[in-house]
Amino acid sequence: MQQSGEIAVIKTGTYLDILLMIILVAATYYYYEKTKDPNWKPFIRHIPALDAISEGVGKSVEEDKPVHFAMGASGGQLYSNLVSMTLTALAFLRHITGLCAEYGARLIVHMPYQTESIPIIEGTAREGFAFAGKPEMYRRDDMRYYGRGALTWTQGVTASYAEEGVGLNLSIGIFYSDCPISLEMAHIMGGMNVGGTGRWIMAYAFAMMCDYVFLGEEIYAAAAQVSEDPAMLSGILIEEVGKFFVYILLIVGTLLAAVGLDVASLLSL
Amino acid sequence: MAIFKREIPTAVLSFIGIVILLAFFTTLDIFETLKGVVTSWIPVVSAASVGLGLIYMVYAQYMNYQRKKTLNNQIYLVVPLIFFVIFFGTAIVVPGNTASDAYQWLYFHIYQNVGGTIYAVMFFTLASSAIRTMRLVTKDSSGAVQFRLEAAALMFGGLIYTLRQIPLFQVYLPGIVGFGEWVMMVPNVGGGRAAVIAAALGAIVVGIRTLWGKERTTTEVD
Amino acid sequence: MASVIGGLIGTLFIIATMSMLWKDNVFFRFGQAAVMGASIAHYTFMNFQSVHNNAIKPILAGNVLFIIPLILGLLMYSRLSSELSWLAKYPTSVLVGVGTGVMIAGTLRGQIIDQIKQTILDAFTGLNGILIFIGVVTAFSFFIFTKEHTGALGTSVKIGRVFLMISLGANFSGELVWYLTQMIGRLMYILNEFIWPLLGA
Amino acid sequence: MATVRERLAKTTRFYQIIWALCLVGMFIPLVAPLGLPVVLSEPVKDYYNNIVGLPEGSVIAVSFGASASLLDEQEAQFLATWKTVFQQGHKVIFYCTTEDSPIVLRNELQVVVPESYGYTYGEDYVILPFSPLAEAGETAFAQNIRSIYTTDIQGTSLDAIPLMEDINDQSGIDLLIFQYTACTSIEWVVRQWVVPFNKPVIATTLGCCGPMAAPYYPTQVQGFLSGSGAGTELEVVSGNPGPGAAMGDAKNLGILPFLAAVLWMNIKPFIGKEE
Repeated sequence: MQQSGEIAVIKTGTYLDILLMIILVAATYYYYEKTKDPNWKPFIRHIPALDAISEGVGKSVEEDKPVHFAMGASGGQLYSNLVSMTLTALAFLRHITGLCAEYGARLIVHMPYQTESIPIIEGTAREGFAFAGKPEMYRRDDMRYYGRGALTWTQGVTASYAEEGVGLNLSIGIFYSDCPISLEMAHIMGGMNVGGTGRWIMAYAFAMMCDYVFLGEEIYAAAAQVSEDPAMLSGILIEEVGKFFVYILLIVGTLLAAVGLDVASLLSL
Repeated sequence: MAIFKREIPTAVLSFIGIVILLAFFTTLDIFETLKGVVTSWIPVVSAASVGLGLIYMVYAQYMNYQRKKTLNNQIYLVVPLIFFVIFFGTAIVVPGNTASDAYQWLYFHIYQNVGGTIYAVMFFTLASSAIRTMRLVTKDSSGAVQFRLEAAALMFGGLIYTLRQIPLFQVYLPGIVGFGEWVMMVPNVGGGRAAVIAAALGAIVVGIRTLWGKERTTTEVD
Repeated sequence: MASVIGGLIGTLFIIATMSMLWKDNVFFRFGQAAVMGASIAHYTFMNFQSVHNNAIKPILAGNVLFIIPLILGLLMYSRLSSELSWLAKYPTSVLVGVGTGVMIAGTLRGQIIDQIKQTILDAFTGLNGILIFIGVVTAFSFFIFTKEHTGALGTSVKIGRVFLMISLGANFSGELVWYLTQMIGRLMYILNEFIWPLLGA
Repeated sequence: MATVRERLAKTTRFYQIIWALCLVGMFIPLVAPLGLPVVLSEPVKDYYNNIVGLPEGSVIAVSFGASASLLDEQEAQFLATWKTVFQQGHKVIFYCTTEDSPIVLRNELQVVVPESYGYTYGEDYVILPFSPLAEAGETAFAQNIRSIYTTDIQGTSLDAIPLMEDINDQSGIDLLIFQYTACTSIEWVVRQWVVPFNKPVIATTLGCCGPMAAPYYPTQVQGFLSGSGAGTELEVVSGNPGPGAAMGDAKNLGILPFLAAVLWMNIKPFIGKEE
């Protein structure tokens, strides 16, 4: 792979990737240093769907129906490029276990079909209840598994809605063509839908079927807000640095292209 | 002991992640080789864990049945096991395994069929949600009519591209193919691309946090 | 005759699955439970076969290194014991480590820089390109979290949301027509595997 | 409380009537076909031209990630593709990336039998078994096939298969046909095959995934089939009729009740009807 006459340790065509990576890592370092100050609290705009979660848990208790948490039929991806969404969904799982413990609502978790993710999901739910001081509320039989594939998952979730009723249905994670059934069925059965996915291609289903929706990247920001974990909160600020970079690249690139520079090859560096 | 429960797994995670990044960004063969070895492990780790699903399913159904001895719960306890035995038994016993005619018959008429039907059901659930959402105006309690811009945009994108895909309109509604493609390639790309870039940034930040060892989900759960 | 019976069973399963749209009922539950068992059987078998091909065989052939992923896979089962459950962190760490590495490396180029590049190049291809450019810039502003959406930012967000909604609508219709095809496929199954053979027999 | 529930029941009933009408609409053309003409699109033509443009005896790798449940959407694509490939005499390496793939492939190859085109297993085509590849696996496959697959689907060692003798990695492959059902998977192949190795790639996928593939066409992905409509088009352009034609007809009437309902809901507020 080495070019003759130069010592190329870095692959050509990845310079810009590395630049962006360095910017983000530097921003991470900078903000992690800031989080050491206990009084540091960044401003983050209000995300309306967040309030709806506790409202929904309250509604579930009132109606004496369980809270459902779904992270997608294939929401347990640990080694694909969607792994961040799995981890974000787990942050919400932790949050909802806390709320359920506080309000005394029963929580049913519909686990995704990737068996390799079962340990981490189960662990998160158990820790969530334990952290809220009610470890006895964790029940392994409410951690539902429906076999491989989206088809049995949607059926299983629907059957569970029909059997046990739906108060709040919180759906956050990696969703493919499974959410059009699970969300609409929860709606038809009188449940309140709150949710979102980072997969833009399926976001339409959430926008159309949810009472409150997290649009696209909002799930990451919302996860940070609910976690109150300084590392996650600073994550939003790190993203904003990335967004600044994106805007700079867009503007500078357009200006350079306007004066006739070969931006295509510049951006292929 | 605690170090084996927390620090070492986190270090393993970060080490592997960084090696893979270096394999992508540098020309050093050592990282490429390491990446090759680890990535070839992944299918095995993932496949070996498949038995967990069976255990969880049976356990949940059994506990449900113990709690409430209804007909539905009886079905859930017995029927999956029967069909598990039928399918697994056929796959193991009949020569040719899953390629045998007997297994193909089961697979085609039952499994594939129900799978296909589930997707078919989604046509109906999507249709009803669209009927509910795609309304240009709503009346509030006082009877005043309100125009909903965002619903209109949703409806615009949705209906034009639907018509574009239906043969009837392709033939009898001139220009719909071009218009549909325009919606797909211009406004859809504009909005979709922004969402993709934003979600990508979000994903990378979670990724960096994970490699840094600060992602609570991967460090604290045990 | 065998094909008619197969068609009949298949048809019954289709009806049982669809009956949920009318009302929750015991046939739906039966169909669901059956497929749940069948799917676990199918995937368990396929994955055992895959472990056999990708790990056991190489090990027997002398490639001892594959013992590591096999052990890691088995460690997943430690989750079932409350004392040993922490052992499952090791395989999970390996999976997440690989996933995160691959994700970051691929996302930087494919989903950020290439997308920006394409947007800039589009901007000089005429009116449509400019529209895409405006769409990207305004819709992207919706995802700014550290400022309230008021003033100039608010206007940009409003325009951006229209682009986002059109995109959602377009995605919706792509799926709607696909699912329509699925329903037609099932109807064709009922006709070809059950009704026509029945009438012909 | 009761009013909310009653209203919910009433709207559900309304939905159910629309659903039933759609179902009837789909059913009629299946019994009495309409026979409308087919409009061809560019990605399909390019898909076809990429296959027939290869010199005879080229090696095509098929990353086959099919889902049995989604076969309705894709069967026409598969059948027409295999027919086209076999007619050209290309050598084919099928590798299965989903659990369903081996079974689906076996079924499809019973309809389009390679042997009837003069093919011999092991020399002209080979099927590699299921392995959950995902993106990391695609990377590994492109780098070293034997790190992922040591045997073929029948358990024969790859080294004992004549076709695989000189093929170790992407360099032995002239064209990749990427079959997938999760829309974003198109990025895997772009990142792992096109960007590092500049390999020609064409794709087959679901209708809903077309929009995600479109941005990569025609520079990175040279042609693609999305959905049953594209399958029908390939049947027409390659001259190999298949199951796609009947589907087109049924779509026409099936969608009409839905469109009518959307229209009705938008007219309703103006003619004084209550919500």
